[in-house]
Amino acid sequence: MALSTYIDGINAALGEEMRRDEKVYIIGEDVGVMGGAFKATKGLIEEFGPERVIDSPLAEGIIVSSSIGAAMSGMRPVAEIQFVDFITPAMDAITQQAAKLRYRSAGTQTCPLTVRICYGGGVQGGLYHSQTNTTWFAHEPGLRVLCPSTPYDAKGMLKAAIRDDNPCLYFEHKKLYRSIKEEIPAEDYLVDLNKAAVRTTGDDLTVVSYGYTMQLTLQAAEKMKSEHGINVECIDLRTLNPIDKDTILESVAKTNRLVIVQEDHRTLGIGSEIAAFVAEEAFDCLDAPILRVAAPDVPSIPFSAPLEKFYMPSVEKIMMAMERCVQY
Amino acid sequence: MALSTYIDGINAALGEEMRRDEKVYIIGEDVGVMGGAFKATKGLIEEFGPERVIDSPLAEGIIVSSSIGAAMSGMRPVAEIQFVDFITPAMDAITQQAAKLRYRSAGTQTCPLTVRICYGGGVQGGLYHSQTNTTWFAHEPGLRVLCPSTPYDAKGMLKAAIRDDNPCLYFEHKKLYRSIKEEIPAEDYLVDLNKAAVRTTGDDLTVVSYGYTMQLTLQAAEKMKSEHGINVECIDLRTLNPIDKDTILESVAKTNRLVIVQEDHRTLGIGSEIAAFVAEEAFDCLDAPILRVAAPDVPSIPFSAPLEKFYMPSVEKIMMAMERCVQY
Amino acid sequence: MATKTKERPANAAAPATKPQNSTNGSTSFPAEKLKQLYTLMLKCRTMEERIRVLFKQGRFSGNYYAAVGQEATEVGCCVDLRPTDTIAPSHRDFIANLIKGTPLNLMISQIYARKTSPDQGRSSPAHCGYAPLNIITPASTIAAQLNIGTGVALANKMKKNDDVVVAFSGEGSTSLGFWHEAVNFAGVHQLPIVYVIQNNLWAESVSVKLQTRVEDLSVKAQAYGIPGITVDGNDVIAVYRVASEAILRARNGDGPTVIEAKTYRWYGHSEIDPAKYRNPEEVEQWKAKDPIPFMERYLTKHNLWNEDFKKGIVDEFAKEMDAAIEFAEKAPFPEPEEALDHVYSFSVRDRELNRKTWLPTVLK
Amino acid sequence: MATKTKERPANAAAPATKPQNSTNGSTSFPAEKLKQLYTLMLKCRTMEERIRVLFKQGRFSGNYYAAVGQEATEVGCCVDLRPTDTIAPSHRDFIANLIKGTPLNLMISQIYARKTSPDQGRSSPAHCGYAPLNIITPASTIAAQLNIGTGVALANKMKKNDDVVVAFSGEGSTSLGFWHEAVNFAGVHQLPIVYVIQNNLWAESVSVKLQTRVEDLSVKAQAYGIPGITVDGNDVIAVYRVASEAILRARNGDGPTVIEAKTYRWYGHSEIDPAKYRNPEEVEQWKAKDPIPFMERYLTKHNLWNEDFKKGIVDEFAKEMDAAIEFAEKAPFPEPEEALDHVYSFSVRDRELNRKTWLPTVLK
Ligand SMILES: Cc1ncc(C[n+]2csc(CCOP(=O)(O)OP(=O)(O)O)c2C)c(N)n1
Ligand SMILES: Cc1ncc(C[n+]2csc(CCOP(=O)(O)OP(=O)(O)O)c2C)c(N)n1
Ligand SMILES: [Mg+2]
Ligand SMILES: [Mg+2]
Repeated sequence: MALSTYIDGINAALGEEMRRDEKVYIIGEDVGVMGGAFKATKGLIEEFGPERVIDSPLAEGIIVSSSIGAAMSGMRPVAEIQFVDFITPAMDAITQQAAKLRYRSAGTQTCPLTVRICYGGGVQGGLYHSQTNTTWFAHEPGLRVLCPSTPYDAKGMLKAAIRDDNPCLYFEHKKLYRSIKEEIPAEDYLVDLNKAAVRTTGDDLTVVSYGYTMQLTLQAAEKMKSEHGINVECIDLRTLNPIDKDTILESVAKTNRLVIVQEDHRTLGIGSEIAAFVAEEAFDCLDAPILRVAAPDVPSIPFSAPLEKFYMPSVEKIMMAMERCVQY
Repeated sequence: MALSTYIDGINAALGEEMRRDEKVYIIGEDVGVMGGAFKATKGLIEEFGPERVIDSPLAEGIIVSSSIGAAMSGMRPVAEIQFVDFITPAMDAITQQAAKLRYRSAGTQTCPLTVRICYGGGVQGGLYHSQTNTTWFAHEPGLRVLCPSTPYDAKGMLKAAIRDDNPCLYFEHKKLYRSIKEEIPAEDYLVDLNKAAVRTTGDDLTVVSYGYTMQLTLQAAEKMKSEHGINVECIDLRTLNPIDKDTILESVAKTNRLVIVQEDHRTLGIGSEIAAFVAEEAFDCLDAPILRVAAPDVPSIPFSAPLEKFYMPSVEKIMMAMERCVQY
Repeated sequence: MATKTKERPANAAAPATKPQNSTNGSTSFPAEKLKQLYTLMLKCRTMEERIRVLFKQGRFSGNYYAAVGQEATEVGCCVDLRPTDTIAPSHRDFIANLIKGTPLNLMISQIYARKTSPDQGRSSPAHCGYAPLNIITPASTIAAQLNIGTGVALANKMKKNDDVVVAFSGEGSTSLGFWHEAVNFAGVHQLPIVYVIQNNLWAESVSVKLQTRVEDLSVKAQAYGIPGITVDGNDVIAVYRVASEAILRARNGDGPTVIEAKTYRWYGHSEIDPAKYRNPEEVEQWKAKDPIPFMERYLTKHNLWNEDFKKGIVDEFAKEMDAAIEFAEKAPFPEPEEALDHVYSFSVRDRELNRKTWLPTVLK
Repeated sequence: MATKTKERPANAAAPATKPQNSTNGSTSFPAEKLKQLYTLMLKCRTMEERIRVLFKQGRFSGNYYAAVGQEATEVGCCVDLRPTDTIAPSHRDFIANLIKGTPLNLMISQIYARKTSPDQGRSSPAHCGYAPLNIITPASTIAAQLNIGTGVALANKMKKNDDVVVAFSGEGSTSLGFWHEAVNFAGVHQLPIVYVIQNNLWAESVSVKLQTRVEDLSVKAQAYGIPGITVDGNDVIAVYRVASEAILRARNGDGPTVIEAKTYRWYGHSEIDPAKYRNPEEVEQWKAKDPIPFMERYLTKHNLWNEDFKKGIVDEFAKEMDAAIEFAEKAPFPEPEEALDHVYSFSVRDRELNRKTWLPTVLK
């Protein structure tokens, strides 16, 4: 066991899977000689050569659509989208082709590809290097939308995605890449892509989050316990599509209170769906309104420091919501 | 007053606004010599010529992005997307440019354009001529997302959109084009784009819908009254972004019960947001779970008749939900 | 560089002035191949005219996009493909299935949206694929099939096999960004793929003059440094020769080719389009260039054709069509709940049908 | 047709062998114009080198994308633009603002993300627009500015004025579908726009060889039936002549032009990129082709330059920079709640701040 960062986990997963299966290859902008904008593919072109680590032209559409065709033909592509802010040229490839190929061919044609997508704010990336945009894809049946919050999951979920027979969009938060370290097994392991994870157990309140805000949520829960003696059950969604409803419903049945924390702005973020199915399927369990900690409904994260700080969720904002929900 | 169809309303709105303001022009595929795939622009190229009714190349991206630039320069473009299933090439133009231009330029650059978009199923259009896809845009602050359900609104909302200073996506359901007729004023009138409409008042239950399913909802409400003596308050959302929350919250405060009807599949359809803010802002008013009548979570509407019927919402399905909600 | 490859007269001037046709170019083909080309065109024509009648009779719902008039291009490009080669078709290429060998019963089941169709009734009638023969089930998104096909070509190259991809599109499709990203990528990586532009002058109601300012669309290949050639799309021998050269180049690892086949769509964009926007004279001129009589005259010159030969083909194929139509009309529709299948590699029926709470979609 | 316009040696062969530079082409320009071209390049260089120092000193956050080495292209294309002409810039074109006349205080405020910047601190430092001079505030989406610029050109044509648009992109941008849809549309409608490709050989870490198979990117104009020309992007006089011809053509209603300017990005893609992927010799070769000394030699030949002349320009502009930096550093940041402004034509502050229920975003 070695102490690893989130990006170490990604890099290890890619190397291990490429060694295990020669059908696995990487394609994206700057993934080769530069080893990726964030160095997620560092060292891979040296080991596997430019045939399996392809520095693509500047065209997200063909990065993903060529991967669909290759996956259809038995390859296991891992495409990289440098920033989710620039995924729009691949919108047709992802939502109309990858998500629908299996369905439209009655299962006779499939595309088991993985798309690694860097998302998230809080690093002064500004309007076009901070976006989330998960809703566009969490809304599309046929796609798996994954979002690990720990180095352990970063490795185990990426390996599982590469071996999964469905098109997987794997969202990685740029602020998580090097901010947390944990011991993760050097050997082969997979994470079940169908299951959310209960990170802390508690009876007073259920809080659901994912990705970067999961870490903020855990810090807030910690403080709620030490400062107010409130026990929060923290659920890490891990998979945004299809959602593991049962884990959330069981927890709410126990705590009767739900807060959802998302970095995305409020309207139609993943929190909307979670609130909706809980209000539909567990209404009787609820003792308080379902609160959402979210960014304000503005077009993107503005650059200037005070504006970004105002926009982003924080431990304080999350604690406010937790308090308000338990006090209700 | 003349008896008009929904598409008559659209055609009239376009003609009137082009006569009123020479800066208004139309661009899209087949909008000129053919008068549009559904004849929404019939007769306009004859009256206004090919300079103001532009048969564009087969490229949704430039249809919308050129309209953004033209709108920035003072024109009032009305772009047409033949089927929302094919809007993906314009994803960047709509979500990254139109939605964010005002914000990123601190209001110094704006693009008051209107995009007419044909959506919806139930006419055996199959996987790629039946989609809804409103969520991609209802999730984007900076955009107005409009969806009229009557001939009166079709005309009044389109005219208002063309004069509005924000980028407006105007969704028109292909099944509404000729299926309903109503008397609408021949003269100039506008519909307030910020307000939902209460179509029927009632104390037992609030039902929110929009577009084609609004008509099904009204039929269901009618039957609930005649067959079960249940009074349903039917709210026509009309604008999916930004949502008129107050009208919905006030109604739920009165009826204490809410059903949402959408043609879109369940996960992260507009119903998710409505359920979420009601469960957050009107929790104490609720006497029953918030139910959503929606399509199943599958990638699109399959073509074969029995499959499509299974997929689509219907008066029967809506009545089942209404009964269940009031009986709860 | 584009200009240096001898295969491409498609510099801005050449193809316009000197389009490839069967009278130029030396290659001559065996009699059996010539007959095969003719026979396939005739079957395609017979099938589509029959399908059009079935539609007018209201015997199937939805819509259909006939390639009548364009058979020479489809046949010339697909006749020699191997089962392991891939075809990336669009809405206009239903007949490519017949040429490559998709069983007729399955094709007509597609028209009838029955459980027995290759996609079990999910796609609309003209959007037919067939996995066993590597024909991609198309989306309706124009040009998108080119990009998926390009990925298949990338896989072929990576697997170091010599399979190729033939990707069809219309001239209208060349205006889309998809087209550009696909061909550019194939150029950079010298992929084994042939992009066939069927320039039938119209994209629904929009003239090619409003799609692009160039006369010959094969010129576009120059933007990607690959060979481009314009060919008479109603001359099956010319198309066959040009396509064979391009396919051979692809098999040999010498990269992609853009072929523009100048042809014409006889009928409306679809069966519900009266095509009033076209000049009737234009239609008549092109019908006079019908690829089938054109080939009959050529075969006759070489004593390879007579009325009986034709009658034999038509009569036999008509019987096959009758049988396939009967098969399809008797075949069952899919069960309603099948709408919930093939969403993921795992079933979602339980998830969708056995919710803890009330669910309208269980209703039949 | 492309090939018929004399302005474009850019058929596949020509420009490679004979790129446009100040030694060919007859036109000679007035001394004042030559001095102006030089002066502007020098100011751009001085400004960007100063900004790079400020970044290294940590005096502003975010990032910066220097066009150092590419000044000849930006100056040659923008120097004569009218206030009513539009520039569609990308991340690399901050200096286009200086050339067109955006007040320096506002530009440096942009670098510092202050309330006094043209966008009040919303966009990142290098993404600068200025409405009064019709400089579009760019998104980061590569090539998207070309498409919006194309729409501005369409509006100019509709309004029957003779304003033009200059749209900048790098060579990497030409791989995107956006690029294709924009230039094709401008070709069909003969819009008053000039697409300037700054081919600096690299797109972040990706070599132009991996973007396209063509040598000279102006060849791509042939796909759209419009003039394309490749020019030495480090020769300000050559760029000025070629750009002036293209701009004049646009003003006269004779349609769009694609200009490829072959140039080089001296530093990393951004200030945080060490650019280890490049061969140091390549960098040195290109620094030897620095457009500024190149122009100094030319001016000297015509007795238009000496050290004092240069020193005068540098010293005066350095003072302007000092003042602008002081202005920006003293300028206020926007108030946190301003993040809620300019979402729609109406305010959403009430909606976001005065919810009926608890709202975390009110928290500072
Ligand atoms: C992206 C997209 N936009 C619009 C459409 C609607 N549409 C279907 S076919 C067609 C015309 C296609 O023209 P062309 O590429 O020339 O092919 P042809 O029909 O002539 O064979 C259009 C506009 C679509 N299917 N996809
Ligand atoms: C659509 C999109 N994809 C990726 C990026 C990330 N990115 C920013 S600049 C750049 C390279 C641009 O290269 P080029 O067009 O040659 O311009 P240059 O930086 O050389 O001036 C990339 C990949 C982006 N901004 N937009
Ligand atoms: Mg066509
Ligand atoms: Mg570059």
